[in-house]
Amino acid sequence: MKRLLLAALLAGTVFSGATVTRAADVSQYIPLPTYRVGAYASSGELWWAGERDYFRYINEVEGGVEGVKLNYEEFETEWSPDRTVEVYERVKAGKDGSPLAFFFTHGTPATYALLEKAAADKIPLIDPAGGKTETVDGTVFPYAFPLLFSYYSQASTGINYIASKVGGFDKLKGLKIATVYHDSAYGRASQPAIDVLAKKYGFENIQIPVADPGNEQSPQWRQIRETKPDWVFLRTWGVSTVVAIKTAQRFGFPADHIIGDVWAGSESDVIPAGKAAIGYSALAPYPGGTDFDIHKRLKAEILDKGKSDLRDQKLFGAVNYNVGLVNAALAVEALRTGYKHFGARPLNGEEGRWAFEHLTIDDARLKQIGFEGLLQPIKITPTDHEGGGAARIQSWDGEKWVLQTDWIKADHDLLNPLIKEGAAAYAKEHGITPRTPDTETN
Amino acid sequence: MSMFLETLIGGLLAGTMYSLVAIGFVLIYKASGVFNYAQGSILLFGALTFVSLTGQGVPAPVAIAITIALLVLMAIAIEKLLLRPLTNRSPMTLFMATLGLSYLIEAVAQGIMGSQVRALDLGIDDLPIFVGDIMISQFDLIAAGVALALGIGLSLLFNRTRIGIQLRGVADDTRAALSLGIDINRIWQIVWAVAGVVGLVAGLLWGARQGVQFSLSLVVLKALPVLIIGGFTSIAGAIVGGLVVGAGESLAETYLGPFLGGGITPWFAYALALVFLFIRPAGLFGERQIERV
Amino acid sequence: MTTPARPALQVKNVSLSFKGVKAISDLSFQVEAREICALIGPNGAGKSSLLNILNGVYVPDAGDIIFEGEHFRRMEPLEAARRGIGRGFQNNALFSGMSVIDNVITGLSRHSRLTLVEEMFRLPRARNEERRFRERAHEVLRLFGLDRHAATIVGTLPYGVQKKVELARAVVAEPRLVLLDEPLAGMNAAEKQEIATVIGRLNRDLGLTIVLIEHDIGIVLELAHHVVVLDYGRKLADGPPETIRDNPDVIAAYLGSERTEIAA
Amino acid sequence: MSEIDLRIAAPVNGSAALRAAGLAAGTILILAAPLLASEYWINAIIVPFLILSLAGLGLNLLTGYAGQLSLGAGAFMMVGAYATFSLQLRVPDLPLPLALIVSGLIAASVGLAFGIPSTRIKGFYLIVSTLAAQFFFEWLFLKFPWFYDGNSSATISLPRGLTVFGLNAETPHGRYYLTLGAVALLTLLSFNLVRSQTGRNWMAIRDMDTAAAVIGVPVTRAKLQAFAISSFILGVSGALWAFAYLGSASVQSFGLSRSYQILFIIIIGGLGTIRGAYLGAAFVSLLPLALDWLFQHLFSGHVDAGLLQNIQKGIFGLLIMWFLVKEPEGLARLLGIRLAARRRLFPSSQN
Repeated sequence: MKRLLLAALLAGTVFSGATVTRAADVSQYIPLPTYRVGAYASSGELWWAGERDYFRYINEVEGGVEGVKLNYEEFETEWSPDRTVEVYERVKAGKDGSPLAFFFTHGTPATYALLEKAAADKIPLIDPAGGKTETVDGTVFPYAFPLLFSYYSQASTGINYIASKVGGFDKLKGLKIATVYHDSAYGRASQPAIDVLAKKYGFENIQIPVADPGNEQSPQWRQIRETKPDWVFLRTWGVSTVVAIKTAQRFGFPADHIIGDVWAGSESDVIPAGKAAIGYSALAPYPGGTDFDIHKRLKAEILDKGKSDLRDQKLFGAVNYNVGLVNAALAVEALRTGYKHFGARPLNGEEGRWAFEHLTIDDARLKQIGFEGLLQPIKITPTDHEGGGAARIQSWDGEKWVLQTDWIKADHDLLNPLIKEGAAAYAKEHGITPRTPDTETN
Repeated sequence: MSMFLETLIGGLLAGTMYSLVAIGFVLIYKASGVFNYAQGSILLFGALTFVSLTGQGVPAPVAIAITIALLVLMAIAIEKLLLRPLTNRSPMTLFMATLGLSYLIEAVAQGIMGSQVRALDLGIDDLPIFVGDIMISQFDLIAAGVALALGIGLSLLFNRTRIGIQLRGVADDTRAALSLGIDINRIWQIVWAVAGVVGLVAGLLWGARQGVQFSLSLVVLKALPVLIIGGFTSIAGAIVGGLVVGAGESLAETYLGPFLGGGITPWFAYALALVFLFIRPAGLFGERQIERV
Repeated sequence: MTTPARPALQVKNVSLSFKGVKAISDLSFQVEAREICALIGPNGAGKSSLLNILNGVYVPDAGDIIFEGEHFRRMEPLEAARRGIGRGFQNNALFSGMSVIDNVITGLSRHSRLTLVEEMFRLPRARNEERRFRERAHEVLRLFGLDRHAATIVGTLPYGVQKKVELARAVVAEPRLVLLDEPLAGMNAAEKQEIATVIGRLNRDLGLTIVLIEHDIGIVLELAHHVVVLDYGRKLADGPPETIRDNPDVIAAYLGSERTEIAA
Repeated sequence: MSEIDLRIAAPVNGSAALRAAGLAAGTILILAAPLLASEYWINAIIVPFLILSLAGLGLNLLTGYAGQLSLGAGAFMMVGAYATFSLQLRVPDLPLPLALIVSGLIAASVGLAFGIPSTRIKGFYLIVSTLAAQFFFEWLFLKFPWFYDGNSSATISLPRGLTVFGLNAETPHGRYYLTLGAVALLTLLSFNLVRSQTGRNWMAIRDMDTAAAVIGVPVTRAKLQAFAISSFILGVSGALWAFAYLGSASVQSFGLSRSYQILFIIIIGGLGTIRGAYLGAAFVSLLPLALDWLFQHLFSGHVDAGLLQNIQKGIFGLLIMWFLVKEPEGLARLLGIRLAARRRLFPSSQN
């Protein structure tokens, strides 16, 4: 046994970086740092299935992006930032002749860890509906792309939805809105936004922390029963979401007045809560379900031909599966924009940045690629790396997520100054001179 | 005043859920001096096996029987392959061996039964019942009953039955017990099996509360302060420790929390344990070895 | 000898009990400077407990200890060591993870005047203190014939040799009083004789005051200048070896026949 | 933990010349490493390996030598990292090495404070004070924005990047030499310390603390020193982990799983040995990658990726148990026996 182990260790030292360039048509290398083991495997597993199925569909049905095939490869990280950093270092030089056009971080802690490294290596970090909120300002963070929906937009869209339910923004005055948040950086990320919104609309903003892992929340929900808020935001994830929903039922708080955030709105957050979750709604930049055109195409071309990465076909169309689909589509459309500009050959980091900063998907394009209703219209610019900032609302009826609204846009004029201010502080502290995009040439 | 009472009672009942987990640790530490880090993974394995079986239509009682059988087999395997070669090694080495064991059990559980989250309905709907205007969770009440029943059952096993007396002999001094011809290996197998079943009970109750998923094994963190307050070697200590930690956390989060910004439960439980240890350095019920030099 | 200096150690009306069980009751005796005083008595007579009181491991319920003129209601272990009270243990409390030489050098730790920084950077003061300690330790190891075991891990040595190491560790720091708990137990006859002569020489050449617990009456009579007999925590007899040998109570206590009234 | 562990000290004799040559060759190799190894190997494997070894070294002084059990390594690393961040942010003209030393001292004083219960509590129960530290600092550094200068991600990263006396150390070489310098210095200091009176006092306390007190070992002072020095080294390694390896860190980078990892490193590596920390850190950093690479090449594509990862985790667990059964004293002893065995087989090779 010892010889096998020593051989493994020796072998480990050899593989370091010998990239062999094959003469055949070079494909765009896309590394995927994934987690299929540990506490987050339940949501991760479906995410990677969504990504791999779509990439496979692009390669085998559409013959690649503008003819360039996608060479995607998986690396296990167990959702730990230092393993993701190790994977990033291993792949940043590219593979088989193709440089990295972008790097999916698949987790906000990893995005924080890689922020400066990727900026120095000029490789865009893609972390849709996550990332560091200040990085929406592309002038200070050229290589960070929190696409679709920032943590500030979550707060704003949530408030806009409540306003629509209570009959207008003026009705918000005097309301009590409590936020039960997981006591971590993730849980606190949208607090600055909701403070500003509270000042503007005059509702009372109550913040209630839940210590990790959050499997016992009676004190928190007893406080809610005492203060009697009108609405409750859940900024939780994993176990703390399930326990929050169940404890809410026990303390008699109606589920249909609880709104969960992006990462508290998947099937695995509600199924364990059983009947207590009926009526619970969540912000959905990634709507659940399969009645979208792309799902029909995937069913025919991938699922029914047994080519899907899904272990359990019943989970086709689950929220986390659609997360993978949408993220993959964003990457493909960005690459397409890049290939049209720089030519159909693998892009490097800088070209990738240009591609993402000129990514526009309007309604017409959404219909063509079959993502209408699943992905919001998006327009990324050098100064706005979010590009969308809208989400739909879906509620759990005990069996599946039911879409309640179309895309509700966040209040960007209110949020942008907040983001600019944060980005400027970071720039000053780290001695970065914000770029002036309109003067740039390419 | 009713707010205080409700917080106190709610905390006490929640504490019994911690005791359930702590009892599993006490059993194994008492008999084999091993602080079993893998207890969380065994708890997860039990709950996951049960839910997977019932998921495939196996009736609950049969599923329970199969799961217990698997846990007993696992206990025998652990004793044979891991404990026997490591007898009278330092507690640190044994602690680390159980870390390796937890990786293996989690890998087997997730590998075979998948990592998807599953609901577990024990038929106890978590609706509150009111005593005056004090709200008590039906679920926690039943969990407290189960914990109490388990505690009494196990102390009966320990004190009344023949195996129980042998168990306590082994716990007191393994070498002495060996010299009296007590079959240590069989005893350890029994202890690990019983701990596995206790883990299953805890796993089902916690699973019904938060869904059967990988982070079920994190519930071990809640048991640590309970063990430290109650002492590693006594089941009564595990129950009392659970009540103290449950009530302490609940009261602290409600009354102390607002001044400190909330979310203080994790470190508060250990601060509480530290205070208790200063009074009794081996926990409330743990025996403190007399320094014989 | 010149007029005897004040007694090295005085034990006055000391009592000790464990949860009600009387281990020592109202014991008084004194040890003259530069003498070997032997404590004898059946097992459980409170001999080891008395040593533990003198070393501060146990706290007596009552009584007074006077060591070199100073009164102590209770002794702290560190305080006892600093004042030069050496100790050998019954079931040898050696540091099993360390080598023989390291065990013995640890006995010198109360003489060490080094600071952490000097040790970390091995400054000259540290290097020569280390050298002095090592030389002193080797000297004592040679005295006990243990030099060839210097680098061996203590746990691997036979019981008899371990007892010698413990003795070496007890005397290495030139204590003013040494308390030895059955130093010769577990040794064969030759070793017993060899170590008994070493103890005798330590007392004669270095004037070391020794309190000795020993069951072998032959050794006691050969070595001790003064014998105290304990039984069930009470003093049965106290005097030179010859008078003790034919004291009826002592014989009764040892042989277990019915005891006459205990001398006041 | 005072049962007798049989340690056969592998007699390391062999001629001095042979060893001196080996040492020289080793140092040259270590110093020239950045030129030989690829950037990936430096940034992703060697630098984290060195920092984990340093953390293991720190914890080994406390747990391996002084016998005081601790599950708070993560907390003391965290204190070091956050202290360095505050110093670099609020005392800009203090050069990084000095900031590391001051942060180490801060971590040492925190370690001292959480070491006080050790004077009264013994054995397994002592983990309570270090666990209290672990959860307290995880809460403290998240709850009060002052510690991370209020940025929304609650993460810390050096304001002006890694600059040592003005020269930019952001490059792989810079990170490597900064880490190597700290690790080499602290290893030398620890090596001297464990060979000195303090080291012996620690081992005496570990093996039988009552006897140690009676023969004059200042038990309380030595225990608190062990906590302080161990926390100093852990604090420095925490700062290096946050800024020389990760670049930016948060409370999660130093959670309870980090404490388990460091404890695991010194047990697998070898308690109460200096080289144990290095062997343990190698086991922890290299083995998962080797397994990953091996499986990637043997099975990828044929076996479902999820199953593959779980099998890998299971094998890692099996290896841990197998190693502990084979050599409960850890890799250091396993290596020690191998060296001694080879010397017996080739006695001629000695002179």
